[in-house]
Amino acid sequence: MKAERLLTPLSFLAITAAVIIMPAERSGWNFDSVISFLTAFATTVAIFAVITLGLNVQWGYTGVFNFGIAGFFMVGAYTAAVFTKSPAESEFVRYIGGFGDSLAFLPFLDSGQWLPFVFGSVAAALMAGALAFALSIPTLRLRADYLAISTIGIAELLRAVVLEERGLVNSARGLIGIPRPFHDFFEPDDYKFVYFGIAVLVLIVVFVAVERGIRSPWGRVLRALREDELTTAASGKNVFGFKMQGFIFGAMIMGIGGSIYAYERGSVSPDTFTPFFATFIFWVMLMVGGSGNNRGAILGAYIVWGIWTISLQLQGYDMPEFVRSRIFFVRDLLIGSLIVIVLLLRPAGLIPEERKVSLFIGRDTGPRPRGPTAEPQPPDEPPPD
Amino acid sequence: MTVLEAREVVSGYGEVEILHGVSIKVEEGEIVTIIGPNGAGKSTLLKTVFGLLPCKRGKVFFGGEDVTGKSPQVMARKGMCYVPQSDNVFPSLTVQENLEMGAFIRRDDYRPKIEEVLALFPDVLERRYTRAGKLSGGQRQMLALARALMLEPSILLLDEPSASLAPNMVELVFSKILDINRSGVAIVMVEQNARESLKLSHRGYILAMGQNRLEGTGESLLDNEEMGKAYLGG
Amino acid sequence: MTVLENLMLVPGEQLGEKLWGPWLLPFLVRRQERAIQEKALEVLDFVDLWHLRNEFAGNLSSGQKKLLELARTLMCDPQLVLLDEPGAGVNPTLMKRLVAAIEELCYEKGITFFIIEHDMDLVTRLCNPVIVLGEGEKIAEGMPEEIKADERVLEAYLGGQYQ
Amino acid sequence: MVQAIVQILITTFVEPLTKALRNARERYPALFDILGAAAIWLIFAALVLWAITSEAQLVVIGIIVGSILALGAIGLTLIYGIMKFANFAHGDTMMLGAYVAFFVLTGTVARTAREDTELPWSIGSLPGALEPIGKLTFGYGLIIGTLVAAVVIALFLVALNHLVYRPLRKRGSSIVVFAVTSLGLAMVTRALMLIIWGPDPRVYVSGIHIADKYDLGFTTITLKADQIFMFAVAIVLTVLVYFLLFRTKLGKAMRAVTDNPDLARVSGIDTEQVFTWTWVIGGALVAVAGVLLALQTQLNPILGFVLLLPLFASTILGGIGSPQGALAGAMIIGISQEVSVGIDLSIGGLEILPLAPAYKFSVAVVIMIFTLLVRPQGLFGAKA
Repeated sequence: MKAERLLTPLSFLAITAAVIIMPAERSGWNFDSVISFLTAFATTVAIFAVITLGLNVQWGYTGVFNFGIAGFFMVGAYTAAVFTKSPAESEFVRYIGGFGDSLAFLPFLDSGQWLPFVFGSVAAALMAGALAFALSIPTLRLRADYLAISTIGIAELLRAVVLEERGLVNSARGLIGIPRPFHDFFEPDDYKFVYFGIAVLVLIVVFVAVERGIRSPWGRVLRALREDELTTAASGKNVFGFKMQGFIFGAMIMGIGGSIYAYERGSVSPDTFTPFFATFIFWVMLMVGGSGNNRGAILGAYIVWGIWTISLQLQGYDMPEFVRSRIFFVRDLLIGSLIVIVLLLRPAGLIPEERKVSLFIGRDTGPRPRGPTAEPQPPDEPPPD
Repeated sequence: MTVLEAREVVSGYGEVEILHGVSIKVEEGEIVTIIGPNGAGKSTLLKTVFGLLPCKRGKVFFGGEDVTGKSPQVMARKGMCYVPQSDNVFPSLTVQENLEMGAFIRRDDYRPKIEEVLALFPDVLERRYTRAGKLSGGQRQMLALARALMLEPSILLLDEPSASLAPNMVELVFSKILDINRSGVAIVMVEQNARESLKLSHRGYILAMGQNRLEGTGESLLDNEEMGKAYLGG
Repeated sequence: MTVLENLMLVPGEQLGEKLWGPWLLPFLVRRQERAIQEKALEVLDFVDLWHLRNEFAGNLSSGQKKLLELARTLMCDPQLVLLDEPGAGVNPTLMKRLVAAIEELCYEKGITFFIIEHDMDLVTRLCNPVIVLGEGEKIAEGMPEEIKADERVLEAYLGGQYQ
Repeated sequence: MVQAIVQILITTFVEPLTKALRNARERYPALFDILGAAAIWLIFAALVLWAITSEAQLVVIGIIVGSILALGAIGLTLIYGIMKFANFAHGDTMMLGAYVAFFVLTGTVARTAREDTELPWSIGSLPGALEPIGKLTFGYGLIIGTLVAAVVIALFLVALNHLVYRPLRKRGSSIVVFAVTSLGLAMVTRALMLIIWGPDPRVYVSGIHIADKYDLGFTTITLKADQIFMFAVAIVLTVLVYFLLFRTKLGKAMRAVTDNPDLARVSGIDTEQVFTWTWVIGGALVAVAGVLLALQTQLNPILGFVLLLPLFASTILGGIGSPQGALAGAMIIGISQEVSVGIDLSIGGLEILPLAPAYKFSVAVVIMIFTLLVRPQGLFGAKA
């Protein structure tokens, strides 16, 4: 029992220690490089946590079994890239749109790129939402496993389109040179901290928005239909409508996550959005952290990305060539085994779902409306019939 | 000789307890009917006896042997068969294959037994190579009975054999049950149709609230003043 | 879902059920939530489930679930409540509570009840006009005492030849 | 705002449409059933007719691919029908089977990611093991390798069943947990292949394979002896599985468990034993399918996941739990995929759908989603 309770803080501490000590040791205890490593690490965690929050809305709260996260992630990243980049100039780089500079006709935008950044994220959210809307009509009524297979198929189909349609988004070569928000205002060395701030800000905004939504009557309906669609329908709720809203809301969050990913990297390429990397890892994050819990989703992103990063760090150590050359595959093995072990031994995740009723009222308010009854209530009923 | 005995059985689904100590006894060659209001725990009792639900307290004896907590496979091997209330045939298997599945655990040649069992149910025999999913409700019930007979059981547990059947079919099913019983098989059945079932039973039990309420011979229960109250009321 | 949440789910037209509600108008949503919660707690108190308000509904006994279902119907201020076998699978203690609750609602709040039940005790105690159905037809209608004396009713239940 | 728009969109477009569809489906269930099946069959028939006349070569390749897919899909459909969950690890297991055969044949493993090392002895060093049989490109060594792979994969899956799936089943986990677990196992399997054999593609027999020309009267096709072998193996194994399911006691028990697991248990069928046998049969079939696939294309760890979608498409199209359905579905998917490369839908000089080879697998996805919409129980599925 006690060991159970220690599991969450211990895993958190172990990961934290590893991501600090390993780069420190490798850089010869160079403090600056450790800090910049940690910043990059934390930025990625924040970005992936946003996407995991989107998945949590879909799976953890609405019960929609989406195996096509890669699709929404990719749509978000590409939309943001296309909206903020300047139009294609070279013959070798071809993509549609490129609206980034065309907004310069608005005088107040002339100085910097702060609006295009927000603009790109909003567009990413809208595009991902629109995709979810289009998908939900045929697929959302399907059984959970059919839905999973369909969404994974659609995500792959989208990736095939991106790869194959040369005029669309530069196919396999991807897009580079995506403008990074506020990049011109800061020293290149400091910029990583700024972007970390931006990522965390986005994460906080998304977290608050999701918490508010979930811990409200809206979320209550979602959780109700996740548990029992028939009874929820009997309470006069439009089950399909709410399911669709949850799916679209989650997809929009994934789109936002995709957009800040694109800004952070400065480039996007279809190689990133494979089912194994871009879908599976978010499921691992959510399952490890605990589905149905937003803090769990963030913790899961931290721990899983920590393991991912640490295993990459191992490459720098002195070790036999036959291990070193396979370090990437060992990492896949680790992540794959991790989810199987978690589902076998701790299916609720590190932080299980909370029993909070509503954000707008406390968990337990006030005395009994008609005052306490004469005799104290028995703790529980006698054996039920 | 007592074939089956359940002593103070406590059981239920998961945390919820439904039976709070029920005892029944079945002698060799008897028909015993268990009646009671909805939620009294009749079906739960059958499932617990057959090992489909864990028996939390109490004992089940079969042929003098303690079989508490044994799995359904073991029960079937020992000669106890169970016919669930609904979904009691394999719809995509033919009638013949359904019967073969009934004899799944038999190692010897069961083909003569199929002929023998089918002879008992002429209208199922006619449709021997049709898929069971295409049979009518009454025929399915017959097939389910036939399937349970494939193991030559010494006792048969029937969960509401007359449920959702047309009245003439009910009569037919009950007459078949009587036939089976005459061939020496003890029968325990749970029924809603109290009047008809008690008429053909040797003895009956009335359950309520997961406890024994009344017990006696079929006629005595039918005549009993309290019977009306117990069956109609909780 | 906890018992309390089960009840708070029921009222329709909640502002907070629109996703923008909790984001843009938190104060209004909060006020509405408080009102709904208050009502839910009152209803829970009424059916004597108040002490179980934070329990998961799945962990309740079947009798308590019946009470919860009754409570759910009360959340939308009904004029008429249909109950299908409220007495089935309810133990005597809970049954007393249920009967008391129905009586109070009926006589004090003026809610009409339409109950399908085969427990004669409960029927005699609660219902004024009783309709007896048998084999898809109405056999009798009247006050409980009349019904109990009715030949055909007795026959339909236990079979005339034994009476 | 957005939500309001979505709400309006739902109420004006989606709801009336789905409602009308649902009403129609409720009123004329038989009609919809027939229409759904007929639509799929008709589309397919038209496609085949058109394809045979114009692209006979592609159809033939499609049949070969279809027969390979069929072996994988039969295993998948059995597991899906009996264990009631979508096994996302099936494609990678298929590739693992191909690699095990490769290992048995050549004894090769990767020393580092790009360098190989060979074991001192392997089946390939037996006298004449690599000598081509007749016109085929491989010798009896590969056949031994395939048999060993079938056994190894069957044991591997049985071990996974005992270590992973059975505990999950005991806890009463949902299909979602099973699906995510199997996806995790898919990743583990792929990582194992990458660790042991490295990321580079491999072949069983290198060199140029000569194809024969066959004159069909209206057109000529080229076909390798290996491909005829693949088709024959697939058909023979499918027939064997059919006999197993419909003529043997175990097979009937498997169908019984697919129908109604609870009743099967009540009848005294040991369902855990049936599950084990299902993994054995599915594993053996998928290992053979993997070897055949590697003969047709190459050995490559990443192919496993790519195969998953056509496999699922075949399974769903044919109807879950139905082996003959899986065969028909796999043929339809295989032919459609291959023929799609030849499709050049140009209207009035405007190229609207230049189907590139990369869209091969998208064809499977589109067919699958269409099936789920029109006839979710598939072509051979009995239950609505």
